[in-house]
Amino acid sequence: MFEDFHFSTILIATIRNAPVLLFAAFAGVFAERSGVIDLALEGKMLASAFTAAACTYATQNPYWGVAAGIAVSCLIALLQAYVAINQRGNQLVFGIAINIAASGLTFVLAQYFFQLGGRSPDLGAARFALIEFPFAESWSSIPALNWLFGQFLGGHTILVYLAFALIPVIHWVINHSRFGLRLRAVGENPHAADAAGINVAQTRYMALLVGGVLCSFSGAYLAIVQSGFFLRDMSAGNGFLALTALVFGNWRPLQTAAGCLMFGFFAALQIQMEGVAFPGIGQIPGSLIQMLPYIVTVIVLAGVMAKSVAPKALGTPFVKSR
Amino acid sequence: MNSDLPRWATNIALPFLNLLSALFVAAAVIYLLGENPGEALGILIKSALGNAEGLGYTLFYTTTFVLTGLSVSVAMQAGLFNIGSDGQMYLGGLGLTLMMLQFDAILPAWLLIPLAFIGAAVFGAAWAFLPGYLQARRGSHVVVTTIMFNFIAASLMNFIIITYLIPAGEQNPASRMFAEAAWLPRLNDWLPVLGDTPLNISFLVAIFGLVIYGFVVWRTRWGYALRAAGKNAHAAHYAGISMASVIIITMMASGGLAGLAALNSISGSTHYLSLNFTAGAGFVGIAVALMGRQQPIGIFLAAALFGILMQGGFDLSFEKPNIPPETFIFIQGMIILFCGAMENMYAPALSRLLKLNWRKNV
Amino acid sequence: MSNAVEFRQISKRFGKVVANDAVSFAIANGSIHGVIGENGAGKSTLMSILYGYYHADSGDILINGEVRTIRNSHAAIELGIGMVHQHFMLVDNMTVLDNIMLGMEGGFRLKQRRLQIAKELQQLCQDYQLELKLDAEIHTLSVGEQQRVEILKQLYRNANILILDEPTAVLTPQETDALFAILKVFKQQGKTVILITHKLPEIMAITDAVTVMRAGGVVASLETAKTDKEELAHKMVGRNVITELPRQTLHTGETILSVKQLGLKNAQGVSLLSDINFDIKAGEIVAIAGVSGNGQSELLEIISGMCLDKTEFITGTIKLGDTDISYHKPDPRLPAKLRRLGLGHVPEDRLRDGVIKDFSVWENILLGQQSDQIYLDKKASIAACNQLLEQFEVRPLDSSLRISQLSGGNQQKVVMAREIAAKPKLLLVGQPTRGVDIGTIQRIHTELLALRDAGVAILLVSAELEEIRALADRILVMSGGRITGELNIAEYDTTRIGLLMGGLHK
Amino acid sequence: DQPKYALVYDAGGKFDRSFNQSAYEGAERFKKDTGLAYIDVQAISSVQGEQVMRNLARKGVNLIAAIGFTHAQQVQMVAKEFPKTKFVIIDGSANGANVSSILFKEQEGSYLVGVAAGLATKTKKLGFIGGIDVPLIRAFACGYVQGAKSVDNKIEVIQNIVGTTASAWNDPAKGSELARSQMERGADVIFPAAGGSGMGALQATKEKGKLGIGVDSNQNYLFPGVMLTSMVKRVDNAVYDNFMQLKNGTWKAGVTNLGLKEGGVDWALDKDNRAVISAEMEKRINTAKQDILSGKVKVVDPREAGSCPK
Ligand SMILES: Nc1ncnc2c1ncn2[C@@H]1O[C@H](COP(=O)(O)OP(=O)(O)OP(=O)(O)O)[C@@H](O)[C@H]1O
Ligand SMILES: Nc1ncnc2c1ncn2[C@@H]1O[C@H](COP(=O)(O)OP(=O)(O)OP(=O)(O)O)[C@@H](O)[C@H]1O
Ligand SMILES: [Mg+2]
Ligand SMILES: [Mg+2]
Repeated sequence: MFEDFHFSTILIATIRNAPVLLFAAFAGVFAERSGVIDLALEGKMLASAFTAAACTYATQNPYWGVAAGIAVSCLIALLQAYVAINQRGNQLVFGIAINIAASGLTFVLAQYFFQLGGRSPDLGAARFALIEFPFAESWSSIPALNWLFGQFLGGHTILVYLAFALIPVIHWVINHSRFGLRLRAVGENPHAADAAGINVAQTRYMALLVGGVLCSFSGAYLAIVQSGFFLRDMSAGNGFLALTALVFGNWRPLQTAAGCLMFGFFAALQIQMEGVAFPGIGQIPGSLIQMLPYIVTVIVLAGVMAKSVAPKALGTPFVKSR
Repeated sequence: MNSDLPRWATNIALPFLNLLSALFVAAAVIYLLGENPGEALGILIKSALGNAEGLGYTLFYTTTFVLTGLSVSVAMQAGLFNIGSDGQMYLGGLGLTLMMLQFDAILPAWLLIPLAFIGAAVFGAAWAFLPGYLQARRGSHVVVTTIMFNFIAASLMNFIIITYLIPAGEQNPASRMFAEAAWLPRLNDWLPVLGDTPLNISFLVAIFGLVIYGFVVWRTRWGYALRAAGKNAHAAHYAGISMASVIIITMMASGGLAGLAALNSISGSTHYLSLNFTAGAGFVGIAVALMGRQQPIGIFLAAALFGILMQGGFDLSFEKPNIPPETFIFIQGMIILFCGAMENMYAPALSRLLKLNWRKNV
Repeated sequence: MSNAVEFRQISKRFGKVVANDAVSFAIANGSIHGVIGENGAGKSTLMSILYGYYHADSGDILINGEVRTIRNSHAAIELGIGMVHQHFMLVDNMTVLDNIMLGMEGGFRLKQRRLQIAKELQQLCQDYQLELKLDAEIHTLSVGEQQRVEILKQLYRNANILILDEPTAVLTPQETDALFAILKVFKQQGKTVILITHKLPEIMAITDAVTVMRAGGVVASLETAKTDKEELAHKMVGRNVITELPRQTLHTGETILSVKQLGLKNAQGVSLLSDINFDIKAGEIVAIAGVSGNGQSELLEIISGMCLDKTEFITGTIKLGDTDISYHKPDPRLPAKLRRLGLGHVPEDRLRDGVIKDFSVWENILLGQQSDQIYLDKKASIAACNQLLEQFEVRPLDSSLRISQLSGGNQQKVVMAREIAAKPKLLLVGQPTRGVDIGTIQRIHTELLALRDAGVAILLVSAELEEIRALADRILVMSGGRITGELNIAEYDTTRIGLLMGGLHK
Repeated sequence: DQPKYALVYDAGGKFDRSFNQSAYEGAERFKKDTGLAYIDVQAISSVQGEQVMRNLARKGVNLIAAIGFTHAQQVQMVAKEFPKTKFVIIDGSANGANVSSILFKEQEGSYLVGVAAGLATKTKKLGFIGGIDVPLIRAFACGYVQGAKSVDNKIEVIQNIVGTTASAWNDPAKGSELARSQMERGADVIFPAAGGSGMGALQATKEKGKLGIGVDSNQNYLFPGVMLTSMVKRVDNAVYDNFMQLKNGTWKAGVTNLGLKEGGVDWALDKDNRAVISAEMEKRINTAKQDILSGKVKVVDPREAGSCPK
């Protein structure tokens, strides 16, 4: 049975799968630690995926695509901030509304511009280059090192490295920077933060904007790196999975990242479980194997990580009064 | 919030203004697509409400959304955000299908229909039990577990339908069709003007459900316990209300209601179980519950709004090929945004306007 | 002496409610200035305006003689104004240090600042004799310690004008003394203190001047030395207040509550309660005195059946009348069962446990009694509720209001009314008058005494020795989870109780 | 006057680059050849499908072609109500004197591309990616495996499905990931039958310089030079023929199974994959085709056999 699994492949796939979730989950960390529930990750991801693909196609330059994705995702984040902070609207409703609207509008626009059934044209060569280690060649004679530098660590696009580089950065920003301190205070007890002279609204706006930027990378990664085109509804539930990782990780950056990697890992493992004969069970049907990451999540949430604690002010609009 | 506004303003004027804003955005998109928004709206309204058959379809969709909306609302009353109604509805469909496949040849209609009810409700409730149990006993976030259970339901149903339910030699991943005895009576049996619409007695079930819901939640001790647990867990504890059992029972009730939604789609319309038959109705239920503020009348109106969009939008895209059906998904989103998340946008302006008027009169 | 703060014709409305009505008075530099008034008189609102939290509809605020607009709390802080709010403004899951540096970080990176600020804070702690662990998270601290954090925060911010809104409501006498000692040092350094309180002895003890507010306006501004408690009380409520309520002679009946060898350990095996033995007879009030955090809350929690998470660590027996109500495994429905056996419970934390803020008053009257019938008859419930509200003089008398629209004092009256209306045999009462004004306190005390005379056994837990003195027939003093002494009301002696509270057996 | 025609697509919609689009192209060709117009509409759910077919029948449309198996039961129901209207169900079967059911022998076309893949592979490992685990997709997979094994019994086919919900057809990232995983495990020819997700898979094979196989319509043009071939399923012909037969008065009800012999399925060879298919390969694929046509080789259909031979 074990010879059926290629663990090196699983590890590489984990790295490749993770950025979509990492970026979105980090966006969630910022929004939710500041006290705003972000159910709109899915919608922002989809909107930026479309924009990134469309602009990359139009300019034949992926960087412009990413920039346009950031712009759109941030516009949605601004609207979200306006609704959550100024309007004191229901944040859950906003998220659901944006997800639905993005799913519809991206299709309509894609169809309007490209007439390809909600698809964008292929981006062809206008994609990110794979980054190879300059010294990788010299190791290529040693298989283990060749694998390590050529496939495991090297040979990914810039967004992959960015996603992983962000893990410590975001941990530091949340826990060891002024912005992070204020963010946490605002999400935990906005009245206390306000009394300490902190502008609650401004802090939340900032948090959502940072989240907007991060989430747009997720969409860009889906469209430009992973697929090479936009397709309707291509976010395929990844925004919700990212939220799950966030709850799983207790709203902390490092644990959340671990959650994302876990999802990536099980997704990769699941791919290889199809067609493998397990001793005593035999082959498990493909449709049942699809459950694996979700069942693992439920088990982990129920067993190891019972009682995750959300930021206290999460979801409640801030009104100045006791 | 806007307690200085009269009731008619908060209950009628504001929602109306919000709906208007959403329609305005929709009109802009339709205009950009090269069609006349006014004409489009006319077609939409006419086909959804303007004739008996259209109305029948609108109410048919409304029925499903009322039931999933109730499912989400019940859970919300207890402070639980059940995102899993879709999966619970899916499983409810399995429950009633298994019952029907087993008995539709041997039992008469008056037994089959209650059996379908029980099958749908029990399976829906059972699928919601585990997330409820895990929340109550292990503190696992019900939001996350129900999302997971939706995915798990999809896999499980895929497996069951493909492996056990497809009749030999068939292409369509669906069960066989039930015998006619297992079909829910359609309302056009009594109201022939409805034409060939699948509107069936589950519409009455949904209306009855709304009434029961309103009564149980606001006028019985269970409803009291439910709301108390949802608003303040400490006080519920102080009052001797078992949070754990409230959570588990509420989730099961929620799942049962979602399961019943399958009744309308399957027993009332298609008469067979097919892959992904819920078509996201459980998620529309979330929007319905939120927009309807978990109040019976609100749930009905919100469900009807989505029913109108579903029916009218479909006809509109049929008549105007420039407007793809997905446009209405976008419009749905806009309506939820304006009527649900930005519901108070016009409150300050309206109250200023009213005050101005009032001063003039004085 | 110049004025640190002067209010000129400050008015503020919330909708139809006039919270402040042309308030004018001045606070001298370097003084401790008391502000008193009934619940809802407008004290907190006025201070919130001074702290930039609300904006006055009209009127001016002068700081050190200059008219200033205080747009937000940030502006207030810049002007040297600090405020310790009625409800502490601390972030529960952050450390003391982080809470204090919040808003004063001085740069994007926290690490070095943290070290630097910690040093400065240690110095301040020494100067003011404050004892605090800077790396402790707030939720692990007692209320008194949390208040010290608030004060340290203001000290660190170099506040020259310090506002304290009901700072002693949740403090023990010792903690209050410690606080006042700090305030005196403050004053010596030429800083100004504004102190809001409902406790007249405190006003007399520490303030230089006092302003009395009623119904949004100023009734009088007086020099403390030239007035007395009676005059202040009279001005506050607009009538004479009897400070000593008459008490009938004690007639005890059979034993209602009997607690034997009660003990409780936490999951780590640390003893929270041990060796608790006492009886309460029908018709007597037994009070438990003690610095909060010495096991009183746990005791109430166990007797009321609300202990859920550590039941396996409970030992001993409790009897209510003849029924053994000891429990060693969790039963979430126990509180309701005990109620049926004749137990009433006014919880210590009424906002958390006693009421559901989003429910109407009549629905809150059903809390705990909800399981008596299947169908909730709204009309009948409202009628019954209105009767109770009338009896307990709850204002406003409208049972369909959300209870959060009532002031804390009135909420407390609702809870009290509910528990008394159930005709209990045993009433557990935790901190019944915390943050409640004099008029209401009197009302609540009168009701408790009437209940006692009607033959109800009452267990009172209070941090107010004055309250215990006014109500109790017997006093049990708790310290470190044990009963360290018992005395009759005839033997009442503040010093002795204080020593027992400190855990010193004699 | 002239008969009226209509097409009802399923949830994929008319530009899905797959069988809906193929049907659309057939209808367009008919329109071009005859100058006759047709109505087309997309039904997202089976309830809508029923509603729209009934509306079309009432409007006096003479031939309604429903694309995709999800419409099967609805066609049967509506056909009974409108005995004068003719119905075509593609990819599914329905009973009725006025219903023509068109089924394809996907396994036969897949067998041929399996042979091509078996000849092209150097690693003796192939990949197959299905959208959802349904009988139709199993037929694709089964034919592919049989074809490959006919070249060399030692060839291994790694199989994956994308998912279990409707989004499984629209998840190119997952499709791409599956293809990568298969390639990392040694597969060098990949055959995705997964709608939009398959596009992601083909993209990934192109990036890695491996070979992909198109599905449903001739997709060789997508990535010329790295597309081995396509398994074409002539839905366009089926639609075109049915429309034509009605026009000429030769339309007949009944079940039609379109296999290699009927020109319903085939493999594609054109300028875009000419360079990849050597003459030797071409000859062997065509031999396989002849063997099927002559009945020498019988390709097992798992939908009939109940399972796929190991
Ligand atoms: N946020 C608010 N919204 C509406 N009205 C308010 C608000 N805050 C205060 N009020 C009104 O202002 C009045 C004064 O309230 P305030 O809190 O200043 O009283 P207080 O003197 O501090 O009372 P307490 O002794 O209970 O603390 C109240 O009676 C109330 O009617
Ligand atoms: N949101 C609100 N809307 C209307 N009135 C309010 C609101 N919040 C508070 N009030 C009013 O404020 C008054 C006092 O409220 P406040 O919050 O000061 O009470 P509190 O300080 O908790 O009371 P206490 O001093 O008795 O503990 C009440 O009479 C209540 O009617
Ligand atoms: Mg106050
Ligand atoms: Mg107060």
